[in-house]
Amino acid sequence: MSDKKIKNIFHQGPISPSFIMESIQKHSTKTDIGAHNIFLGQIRADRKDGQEVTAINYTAYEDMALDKMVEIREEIFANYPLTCLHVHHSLGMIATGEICLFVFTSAAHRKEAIDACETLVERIKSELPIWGEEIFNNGSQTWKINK
Amino acid sequence: MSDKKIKNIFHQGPISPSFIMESIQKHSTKTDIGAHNIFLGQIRADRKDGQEVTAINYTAYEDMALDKMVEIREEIFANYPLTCLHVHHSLGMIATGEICLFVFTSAAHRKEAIDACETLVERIKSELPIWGEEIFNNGSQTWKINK
Amino acid sequence: MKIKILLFGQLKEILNADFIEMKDVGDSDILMEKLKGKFPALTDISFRVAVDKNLISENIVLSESSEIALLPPFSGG
Amino acid sequence: MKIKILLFGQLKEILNADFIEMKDVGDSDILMEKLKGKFPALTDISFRVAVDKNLISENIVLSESSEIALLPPFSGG
Repeated sequence: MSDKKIKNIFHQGPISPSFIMESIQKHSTKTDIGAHNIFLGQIRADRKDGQEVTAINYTAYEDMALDKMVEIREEIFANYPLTCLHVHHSLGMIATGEICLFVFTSAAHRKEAIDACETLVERIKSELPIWGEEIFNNGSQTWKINK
Repeated sequence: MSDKKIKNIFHQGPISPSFIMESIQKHSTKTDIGAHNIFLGQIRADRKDGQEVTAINYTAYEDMALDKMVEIREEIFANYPLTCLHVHHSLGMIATGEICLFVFTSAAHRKEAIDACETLVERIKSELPIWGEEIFNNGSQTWKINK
Repeated sequence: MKIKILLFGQLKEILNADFIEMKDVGDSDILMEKLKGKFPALTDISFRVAVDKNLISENIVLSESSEIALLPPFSGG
Repeated sequence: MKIKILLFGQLKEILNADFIEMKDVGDSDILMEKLKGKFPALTDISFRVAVDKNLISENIVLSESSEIALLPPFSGG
């Protein structure tokens, strides 16, 4: 199931609900699928020192991230019997309430889809060279740190 | 966050990708959300004795299922700091490739959304009085049993 | 006293009805005994009993206003 | 020998550049020493070094064709 060609995971701007809809729709022909799991990251209006986050500006070391993603994809397919998996991450300015991460796993049975998706999300957050800069309503900025 | 009014979780027919899209879209105004997790059940073209499943016909003891769902919803909100949760289950004939279950959890942080969604899916499968009858391409039928 | 018993899933098929009625069933143990006497097919299938939309795990007194249902193993989702 | 070093995230801001160039850095230990000498701000920030798109965990020989990058803690997703 794994393929070695490098898929671009990066999207300029937010990931739209209609893009997600189309992605779900495309799977209706794959009738060996019984379960999908989808994780979505949404920009949260965090407050710090009386200021509120209005957007996150994402940048990445794209070449390295795509190489790493090939490795992660292969390891996930080796560890979980998935039908397919898809990862999309935003670049650029993403406003609060918009979606910046879309991780989608599909399998015959629920446990594999759910576990693979959770593992993928953790690995994306800890291993891909992507940086988010939080933009506050007074114009100040801080570099986000993943927990 | 929990509310005691009984929400109908049942949909006649399959759950459409556009319904899922609209549900995601509605959450863009809730800027305290940082993570969504979505589980989708899709009808699988299982093979048994040389025959292939073409649809599952779902029926339910609806009154009891909705009562039970109120209880499950309250317990999930008590155990996980969620912003919201939504459950939709199909009734009637759902063809292979179509979606019959849509479980949607949202929280400030990913772990809560992911864990709550998995717990919800397990409880829906084991505790709600819903029955699926698999329809095969030769017209034969068998009652599905959840693993 | 006549009691109405709702049927679901495979039980509808087996008994070829949406519900059945039974007389003189004062509690759920008596109900089960009479059901299996009247419908031997029920001895071969696994099911649980709900009274007023709750699964019962021990004997319970029944009245004409009780909502009784026979539930085969669930298979939603 | 002159080596190009890509900068990302907060390091672009701190050094006010997308990349820097360093001379006479035969291996990654020498690179780190020279970097921190030239840019004292780098001693205050946590970052890792990637060579040819792999994070390094020990000293590694560098050449002019090496793709070197300084990576602050990741915060994607």
